[in-house]
Amino acid sequence: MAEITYRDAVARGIAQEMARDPDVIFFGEDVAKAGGVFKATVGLYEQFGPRRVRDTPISEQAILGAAMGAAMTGLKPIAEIMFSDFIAVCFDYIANEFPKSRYMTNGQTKCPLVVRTGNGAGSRFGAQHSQSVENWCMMIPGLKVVAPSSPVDVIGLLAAAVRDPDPVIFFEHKSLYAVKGEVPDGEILDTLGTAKVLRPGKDATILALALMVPRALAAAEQLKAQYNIDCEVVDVRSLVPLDTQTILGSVGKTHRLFTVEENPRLCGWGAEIVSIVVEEAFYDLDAPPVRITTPHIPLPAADILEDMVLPTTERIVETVRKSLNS
Amino acid sequence: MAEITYRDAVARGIAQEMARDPDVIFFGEDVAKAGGVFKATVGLYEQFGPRRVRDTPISEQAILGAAMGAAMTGLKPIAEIMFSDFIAVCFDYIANEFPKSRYMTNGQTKCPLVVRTGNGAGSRFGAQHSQSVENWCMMIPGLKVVAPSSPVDVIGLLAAAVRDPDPVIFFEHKSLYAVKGEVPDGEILDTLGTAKVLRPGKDATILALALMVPRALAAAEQLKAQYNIDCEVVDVRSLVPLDTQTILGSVGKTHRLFTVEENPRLCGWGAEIVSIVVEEAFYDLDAPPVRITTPHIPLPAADILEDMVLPTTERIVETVRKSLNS
Amino acid sequence: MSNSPGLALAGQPGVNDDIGEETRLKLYHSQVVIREAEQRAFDLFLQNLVKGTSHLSLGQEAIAAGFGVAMQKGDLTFATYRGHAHTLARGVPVEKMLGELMQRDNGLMRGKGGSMHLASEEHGVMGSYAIIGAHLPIACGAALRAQYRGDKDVSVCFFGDGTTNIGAFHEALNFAAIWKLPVVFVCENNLYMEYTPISEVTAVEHPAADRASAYGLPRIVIDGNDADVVYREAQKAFAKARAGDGPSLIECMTYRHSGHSRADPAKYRPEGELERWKEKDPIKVYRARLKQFGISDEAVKKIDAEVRKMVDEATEACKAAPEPSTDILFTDVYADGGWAWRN
Amino acid sequence: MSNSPGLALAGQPGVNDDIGEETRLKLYHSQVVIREAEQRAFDLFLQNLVKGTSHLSLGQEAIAAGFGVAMQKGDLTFATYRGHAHTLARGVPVEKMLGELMQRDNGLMRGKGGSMHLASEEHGVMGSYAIIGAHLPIACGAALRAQYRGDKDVSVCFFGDGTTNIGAFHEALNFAAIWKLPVVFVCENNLYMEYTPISEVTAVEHPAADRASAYGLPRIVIDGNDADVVYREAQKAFAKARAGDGPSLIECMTYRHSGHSRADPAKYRPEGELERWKEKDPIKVYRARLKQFGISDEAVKKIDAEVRKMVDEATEACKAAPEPSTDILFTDVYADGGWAWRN
Ligand SMILES: Cc1ncc(C[n+]2csc(CCOP(=O)(O)OP(=O)(O)O)c2C)c(N)n1
Ligand SMILES: Cc1ncc(C[n+]2csc(CCOP(=O)(O)OP(=O)(O)O)c2C)c(N)n1
Ligand SMILES: [Mg+2]
Ligand SMILES: [Mg+2]
Repeated sequence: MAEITYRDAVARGIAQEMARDPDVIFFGEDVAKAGGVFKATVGLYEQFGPRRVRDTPISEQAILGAAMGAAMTGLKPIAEIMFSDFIAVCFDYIANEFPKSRYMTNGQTKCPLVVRTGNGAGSRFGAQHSQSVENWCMMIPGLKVVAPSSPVDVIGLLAAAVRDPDPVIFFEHKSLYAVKGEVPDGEILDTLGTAKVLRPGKDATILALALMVPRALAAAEQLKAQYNIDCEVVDVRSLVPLDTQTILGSVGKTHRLFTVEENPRLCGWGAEIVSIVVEEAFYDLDAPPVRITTPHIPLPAADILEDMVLPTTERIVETVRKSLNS
Repeated sequence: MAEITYRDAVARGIAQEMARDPDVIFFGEDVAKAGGVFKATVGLYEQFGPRRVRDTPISEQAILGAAMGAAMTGLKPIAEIMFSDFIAVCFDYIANEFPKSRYMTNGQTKCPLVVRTGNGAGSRFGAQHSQSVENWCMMIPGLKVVAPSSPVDVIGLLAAAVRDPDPVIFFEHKSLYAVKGEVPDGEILDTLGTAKVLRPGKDATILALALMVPRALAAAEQLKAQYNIDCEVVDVRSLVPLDTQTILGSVGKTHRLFTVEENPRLCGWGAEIVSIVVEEAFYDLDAPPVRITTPHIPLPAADILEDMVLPTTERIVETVRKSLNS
Repeated sequence: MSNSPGLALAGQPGVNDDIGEETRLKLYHSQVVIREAEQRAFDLFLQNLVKGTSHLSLGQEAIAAGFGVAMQKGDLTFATYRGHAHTLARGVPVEKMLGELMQRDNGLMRGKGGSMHLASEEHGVMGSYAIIGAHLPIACGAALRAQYRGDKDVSVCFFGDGTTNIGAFHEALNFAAIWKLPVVFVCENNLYMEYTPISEVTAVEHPAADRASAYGLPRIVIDGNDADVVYREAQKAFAKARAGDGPSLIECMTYRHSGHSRADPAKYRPEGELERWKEKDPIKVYRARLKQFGISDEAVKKIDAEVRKMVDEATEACKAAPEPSTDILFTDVYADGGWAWRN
Repeated sequence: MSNSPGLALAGQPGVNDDIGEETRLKLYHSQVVIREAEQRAFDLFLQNLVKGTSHLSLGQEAIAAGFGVAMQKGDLTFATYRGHAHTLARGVPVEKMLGELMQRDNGLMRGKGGSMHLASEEHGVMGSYAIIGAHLPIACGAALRAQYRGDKDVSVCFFGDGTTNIGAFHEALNFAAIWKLPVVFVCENNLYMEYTPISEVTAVEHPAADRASAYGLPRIVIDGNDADVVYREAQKAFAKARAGDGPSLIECMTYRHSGHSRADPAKYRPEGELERWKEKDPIKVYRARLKQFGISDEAVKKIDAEVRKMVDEATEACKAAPEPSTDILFTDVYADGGWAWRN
């Protein structure tokens, strides 16, 4: 057992898989010699050498395309897209190539790769470097989409992603890189497609992802302490596959649903889950599900502005309290 | 009044606006001399000449980037992206440039442009040329997103899009190009952000878009004739701005909601609307809203397969009937 | 133009004999297979038996054949929507190709992919890509795997002149060059993108070759209608790739005899252009070549007849084949064979 | 290297006097403004008064200044995240730039954009773009408007060496070339992308200039640390653009003195490299130049002092400025001033 940062968990997860499987290679912009702009891949170049850990040009299409070609022919590449906003410059691979090749070829081809990317706000980087874009990927059939909230989940889910035979988009939250957590020694392997009930509760279900998870947990503590409202907090972790069993199970117990989403509102994962829950568990619900999201605007740079738009612990507390009191 | 095709309505709409405003220019791949691969822009080159109607290289990023630069500095460009699937190769402009520039500059810049694109299935083109990707745009804050279902709407909404001061993504449905409809003479100008109740009804609201509109209408006729179920059919037309008044108004009357979406299921516009309706009109609903979508898979090419995946009139009839009888 | 021996835009062959009879017959056979299968696809389309779109390589056969014959087992093909020729050139049965176009259960992908997405992994055909430029980086990745593992296979990536103007082209070429990847980029310059002449939208005369220097590569333009020329250039590029000396970019001049796709009557062509290029028809050029090297008319006719018979049989097999079972609709989205995005 | 008069990597000027004293003083002034403002931004960052990221142009001032002075009113600037210099070079007050970095209400965009997105439409600064390559096509569009309307302004697009490897670079260059757009592409080759030497990831020595021929453009590499050289090259390019003769691609050799961004201590540089480039510091080079052309030390010191005072005042003004009002959070998503995506 050791306490390590989310940032170091990334490097440890990659190292674990590279040590295990010589078919795993890793490349991206400034990831090798410099250890990545977020320092999340420090030491890998030294440990695994220039054949397996490579710096690329600023060519995101080439990075993802090359990952796909390598994956189709036997390797297990991990590719980094530095900021998730840049998925927009290589979206063809995400939307049209990775997820469709196996289906179109009636199962002839495979695409076992991982795209790691720094997602989310909190660094005052402004509208083009702060987005939460996991929904860009969730809406594409054929991908798997993961977003861990803690160091141990980073390692376990990254390992699961690398071993998964399908393309996995792995969203690391930039504002979690410095966060520490306990991590067991030895190999860690988790399971994709599993949500985690982080705090059991009976009055309401709060679903959260990535940076919103600690905020939801803090809100649940406050709601309990101040208002005696007992919330169940579920870390969704994996948007595809989606663990609807855990989600529906929780709502079946609490009869109330709140989602906490960092993404701008329209067509977010919360909308999808709400629509699943109302379609399948309408009569379980004691009240309308409520989505707590970033408003549907581009992200401002200034700290005072950025802090106002992301869902905060306070906003979660207020929203849940008002909804349950009404 | 004349009967014209949806295809011809595109050319007429563009011509109407180009004749009105010399700042309107139009460019894209094969759109000028050849009149477009869908023949939707035939005659424009002849009418307005090579300065205003231009063939471009296969450079979607340059096409959209150039449209943006021209729009920022005073023109009103209409750019064509041949198939909407190709939005993936120029998604940076859609996701990060058009919609964020005005906000980031605190209102200093403008971006009055229209991107026209051929959307949707039905031509047996397979997974990379058949998608309905309007949700890729709906989820991005700062865009406007339109998808007409009839020739008259094509002209009126295209005119509104061209005159709109914001970036508008205009989805033409490939399988509607050959469909005919009555169109009044003279200038036609519609309003963005307005849904249309195409068939009033009292038992259930069916929301549909583009190619799904005629199917929803046909389903409503069958439901009435065979089961005496009286459906209100609403053509959503504009995803952003979204006419929630009309939608909530209709649900307030019928107490039942169905969406008919061609897009693959996850995070579609239907999810967003369902989540709005349940949040704001939960107690109006007599039963869970139901989304009728294409399943969350890539699109197959073969006609027999493609026909099975898109929502059909039959599937709509069956879904509504079962839901109302249960 | 490169100074390969045998270069002859007008169909006048060289005099050397490095290729040999066996290979020449293979080159001819491959071209005839493509010609007959493509012509058949066109006829079947007119009979309404080919659905969706289709993009034929009639007139461009020498390129697919020249590379196909030069490729070894294990070498990988990455093609475009205009990929029937490149698929057939790897030995994929005509029946499976036509079956896919006709959306039958015997098709390469049982109708799930369609004409634009032919793939046959067992033949090294790693897919046909319908988004312009997408497969150039993908081919780099396959080559990266070969380099990483010390495999000796080469990835061959075919695309058109119009494709040279999209961003992915640029990224892939630089990527392949800096890492010296064993990949060969083959630009089939047929003078048009869809309906627009490439010269109207490109800043240089030779859209691929005139940009090779931007990636530190030599400028190569060859007669793409002469299978010997193509074959020799392919061999050079493959040898270079296998020796670890990196990628090649080869621009092959050619012309498509039919429209861009089935929907296109190709009215935009200047008068006489098609006729001039038909004089350089690769099949015609190659029949003369065989004659010149003393291969008998009978041998040629035998190949023609055999191929025709094979294509006829394939056609009948496709006509008789059932439509795909709708069971396959929900298979193979994911590696577990299914499509479940939830539990 | 181009043979512009005055070219001198080591700082030895030519002897001609086509530039003249007034312009030289402007060039010096502009460089000093950038130097002082950037240095101040760095100091304020150390005091924790600059938030978010910031990318300085210390050491690269001659490029922004040379182009900025050569630009006329109405000409348009398209910059990157490393855009403070190019913004200031158009006459934007230092206070407004620093205010934005400090996220104050007096900032250019009142804190909504941040350091990477400076824009000042009234000064012709049409934005700073933080997605590599995105603004090259956008600059083409502005130039297309100028051409279409017969306006005589030129669009000037600044970017780094690393940007030459992304697809949008390629698309924009070809697009500008085929339509002969009045746009000038300025590549500031500072030898590194973020932390990776450009030479490790690029197939040619000069990532921009060695690719110019791929777009039918002449190869231009200049000393980017000599404002005279830059100014002359800019004038040539602008004259070409205004004459309707199309785009230019100019590679300016330079070096950044600080790290890539505020987070970067730049440990990856080989020993001595920074020191060698500091000998070619553009301010140092230009002070020598002024001396050579007989401009007095006093004049120089006066400029230095005035600029320092101005930057001090700007700093104080920013420190005193309030934070942005949160009212602006929901303004200017759409042209109606608001953000309503529904009724
Ligand atoms: C990104 C993208 N843009 C546009 C298209 C539409 N399109 C299909 S083929 C084609 C022309 C391609 O020309 P070229 O590369 O010369 O190949 P050819 O068809 O001549 O073999 C175009 C524009 C596409 N499939 N993908
Ligand atoms: C599409 C994209 N990829 C990557 C980045 C991250 N990034 C920001 S600056 C930079 C290096 C740019 O290098 P160069 O073009 O040489 O400009 P310089 O910073 O040296 O001025 C990178 C990779 C980005 N902003 N956008
Ligand atoms: Mg072509
Ligand atoms: Mg650089």
